[in-house]
Amino acid sequence: MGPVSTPVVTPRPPPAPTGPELPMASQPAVPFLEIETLRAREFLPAAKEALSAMVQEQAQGKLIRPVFNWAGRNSLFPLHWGLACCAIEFAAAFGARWDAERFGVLPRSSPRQSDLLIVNGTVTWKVAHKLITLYEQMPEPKWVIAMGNCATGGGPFRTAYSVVPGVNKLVPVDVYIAGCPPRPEALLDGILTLETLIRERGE
Amino acid sequence: MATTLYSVSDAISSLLLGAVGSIFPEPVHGWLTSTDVVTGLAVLIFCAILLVASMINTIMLIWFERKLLGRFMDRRGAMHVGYAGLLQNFADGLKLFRKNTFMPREADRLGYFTGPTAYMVTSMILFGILPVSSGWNGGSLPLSLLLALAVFSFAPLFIFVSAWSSNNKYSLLGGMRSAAQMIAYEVPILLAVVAVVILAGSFDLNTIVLEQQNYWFWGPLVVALFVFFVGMLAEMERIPFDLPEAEAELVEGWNTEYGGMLFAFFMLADYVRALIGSLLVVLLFLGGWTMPSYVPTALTSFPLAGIFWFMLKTYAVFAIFVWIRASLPRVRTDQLLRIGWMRMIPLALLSIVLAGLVVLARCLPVFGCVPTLGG
Amino acid sequence: MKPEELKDNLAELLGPRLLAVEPFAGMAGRVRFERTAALELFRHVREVLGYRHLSMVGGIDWVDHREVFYVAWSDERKEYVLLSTDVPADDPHLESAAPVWTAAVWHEREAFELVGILFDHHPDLRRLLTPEGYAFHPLLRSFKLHEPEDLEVKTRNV
Amino acid sequence: MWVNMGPQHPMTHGLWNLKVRIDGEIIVDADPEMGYLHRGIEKISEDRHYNEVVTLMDRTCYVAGLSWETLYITAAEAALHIEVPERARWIRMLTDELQRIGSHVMWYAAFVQDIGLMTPFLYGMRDRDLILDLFQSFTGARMTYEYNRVGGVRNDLPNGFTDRARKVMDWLMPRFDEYDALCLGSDIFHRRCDDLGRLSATECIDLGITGPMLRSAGLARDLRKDRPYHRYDQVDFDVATATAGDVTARYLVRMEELRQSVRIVRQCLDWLDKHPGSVLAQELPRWLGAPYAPVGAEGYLLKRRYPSGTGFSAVEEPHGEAQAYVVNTGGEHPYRVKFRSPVFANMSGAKSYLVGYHVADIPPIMGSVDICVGEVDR
Repeated sequence: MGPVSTPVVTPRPPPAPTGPELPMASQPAVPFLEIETLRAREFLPAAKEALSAMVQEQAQGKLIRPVFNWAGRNSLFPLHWGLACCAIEFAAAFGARWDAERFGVLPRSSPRQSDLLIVNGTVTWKVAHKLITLYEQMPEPKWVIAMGNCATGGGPFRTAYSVVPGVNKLVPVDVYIAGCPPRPEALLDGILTLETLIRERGE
Repeated sequence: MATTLYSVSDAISSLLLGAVGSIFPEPVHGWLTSTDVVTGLAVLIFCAILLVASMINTIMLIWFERKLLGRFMDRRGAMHVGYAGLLQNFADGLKLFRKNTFMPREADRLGYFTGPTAYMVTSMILFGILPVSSGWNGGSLPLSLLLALAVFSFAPLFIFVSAWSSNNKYSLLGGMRSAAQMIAYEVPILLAVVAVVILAGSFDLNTIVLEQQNYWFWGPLVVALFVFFVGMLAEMERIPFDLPEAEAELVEGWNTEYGGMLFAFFMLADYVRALIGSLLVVLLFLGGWTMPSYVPTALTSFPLAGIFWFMLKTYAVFAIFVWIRASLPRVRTDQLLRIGWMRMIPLALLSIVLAGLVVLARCLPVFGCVPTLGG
Repeated sequence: MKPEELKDNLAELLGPRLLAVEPFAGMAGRVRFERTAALELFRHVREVLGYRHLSMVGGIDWVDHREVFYVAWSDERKEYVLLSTDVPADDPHLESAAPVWTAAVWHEREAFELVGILFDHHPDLRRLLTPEGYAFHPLLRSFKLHEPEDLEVKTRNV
Repeated sequence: MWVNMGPQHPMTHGLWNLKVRIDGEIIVDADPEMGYLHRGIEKISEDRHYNEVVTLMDRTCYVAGLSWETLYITAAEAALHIEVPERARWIRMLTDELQRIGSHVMWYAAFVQDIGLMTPFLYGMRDRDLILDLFQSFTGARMTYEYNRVGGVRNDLPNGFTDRARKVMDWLMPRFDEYDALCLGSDIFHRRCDDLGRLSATECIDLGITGPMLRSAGLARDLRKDRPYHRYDQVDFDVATATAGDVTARYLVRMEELRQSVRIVRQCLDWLDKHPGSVLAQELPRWLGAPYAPVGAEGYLLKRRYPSGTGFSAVEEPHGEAQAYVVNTGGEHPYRVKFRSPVFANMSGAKSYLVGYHVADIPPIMGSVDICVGEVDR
């Protein structure tokens, strides 16, 4: 998966064919009282229909979901941990010059409270199972950013005996950031890319 | 005669019930418009208004702190969600709302879920007790100050319950620290409040504020203000005393194992308590919604002027809390307890003596007034 | 201290077990000794010559044998000394320097796990850097790194 | 009760695990567990050309990359018998000292966070960025520079660099006073850090502890003075020491070193202004000398034979005394590269300076060690 993979948008099904429309004049004249009773009678089914349509839309994620999607993508709490060199740039991104908090990115120390795992550095086999544990401790929905070449594919330590060649062998990765280490701008760009991705996927 | 929030909701409910009742025949109509039903509905409406207002205020307080902290740190804080990040905390809250709810393995289900909820609820109850402006409160409670402090001190229990039941060593340590700290600082806070009560002659927060129309209590009771302020810092677990959540050693303290909505409860309740603490400081020492007489009347007589000045003072007090947070390191548990028991309590006792002296001094002919002990 | 002085000093202590003292750039000298003399030499170097600060313990795999070297610093002389000995590859035992220099504990643990030197009478000879139960000594010449293209094939199915 | 602090813990500043046994809030035993960042740098180095190992050095200690580059490269030059131009030596000294400033400021930022001060962390990061900007102007990177080469440095300093560096130094000096005001000016800081993690000079020597930790115990041991490398014998500076051996003393030593480093940097800049010249030895074989030769180009991968030799170097790195041991058997790769990490030794004594203190004291004590896990695990 590339850094910014545009999700496959399933085409909307064409509108169901409706029957031939009756011309206005051919509609039978209905007495006033009948209309009243008809309306009263049809209120419940109509309401039911409208409600079920709403429920259906909700199920498709069109009513509340955009709101939560907006909330989710605008307040990504990354897990506060540092693996290696990239962790220093990760910290610099929260410094005064870049200030990632502008985008609502606020590191939390506990995996329970974070929803973004930024793998900022070389992952060794010794830490691999801890990384998986941390990932599993994070509540859904959660995302992973592989920051830097080491997390992406082992980087300069790819051939080493103790290094996991790419964190995608352990956890599903959403965004890869190239660089060794990536500059803080690149990290911010990666986070914004993830926000775009979340919006496009409609998560 | 100021319009109280309570009377507003009373008017709304009687209007509503009168309108609904008018289409019904007599027995129903009479029942609907009877005082009891109207009052019941009025209380509900009142609570709803209060809840919304206080929640918005709390969330604004979080925004205020984040922006202010950012400024202290040479950066800007939340910027891109809403204008100047105003919507940032709403986004945070909604996001936490949709995170999935979970429970760590071998955590105690009852404590794990009831702890944060009770913490949140007991913190929110306080909004119903504190008056906001002259006449703007739920009802006149003669002992509202005592009630407020009693409800305020529920928190360590629920923190400890949730910390214990989340089956984590950091949580447990944080919970124990939190309980010890809050109990230790309950005492000086209560003693400092006694000084205020002596001077005001009442436990009613309304009366305490009215007593301050001539002079605010922070002047004669500066020692009590100091004790109360420090005690509130400890009760709110803010930075020199934020050991229970000490990020460096106890990951996130007692809420380490909490995520999603339960964590949002903790977070929100913390700031509710911060807001309540600032409100209490303003009510007890800074004259509540009253302004000194040299302030032009135009500035104190516009609609809702009382609330405006009250909230302004509250936010100013909170800004001092944030300032302290930005510039002080954290103390250690034993030092904190030593400060609490060995420095704060003697100071609080001293402040009681000072309050007594002030009351006596008011008898002097130069001041031309009589002591108002006991109203 | 000149290498010759060092040699004279150590020769009377170790006798034939002192193999050589070579000059070494930036150091007092490179002392080559038999491994049986290890503890005696360490004590002498620390207590008598005053090299109280152990800086580094390392191992080198020369395929047929393994070399262990110690670097120590003296605050009085303001210089380093390098002590080096050979152990056979099939019997890589050496007396631990931990009783003499406390600092040697972790350094020797590292030399044990990376080069496979077995330090006798070491207080705590566990693996330090590699995971528990890791069976290899990675800095041996026989331990080969992955080729990048091998890696591609190997990990694709993980 | 055994408590695992790490590998993901705000205190660790990296990947390691401190196992502490606590009795109430008192520490009774401690055992650091390392190796979560063991990348086998020493092994990979055996498969690389001498110049290519420099890339690994930046990543070995990611807060003091240039110090480690010079450490390795001086050992490699000794092993390959290569002389370095004078200007390159001065540039290396300049970069070492700039790196020391950067590293100490980074340490300050991390340390104050450990004791609960939030604001100075941001100040530290802000000031460190200025140093990184300087590095960026002549190496092109913020953290991983690849600037040193066998036989000198890759390129000369750009025009106007010295003036810019002087400006940064002028700006930094008052900032150090500001740091002091934020820490030493606070009574709580003294309550937290005085008499904490106490070590005597003898204990330090026994445990192999070097650097600011040793100097804070009263021993004025600094390789820059005791065993001058680069051109430290030609600059004027004092060795910062303190006597208490506790966390506050370590803080004081590092702050004083910052000021001394600024002093050295200024002298280096003055010298460099007056002495232009070559920065890379001219008589190098092509595979060592050509910095931009593409892989596979003629001469680059040729199996050159070089007279075998063993190189040793020791530098006073920001964290302490680092050493490199490079064995050259005449091949194109080093036969064995061995490093001595100062933090490795400083960490090995963790038990002796942790036991007896409170759990809340762990972050300031371990923070005062200035941990860089990259160089411990390598």
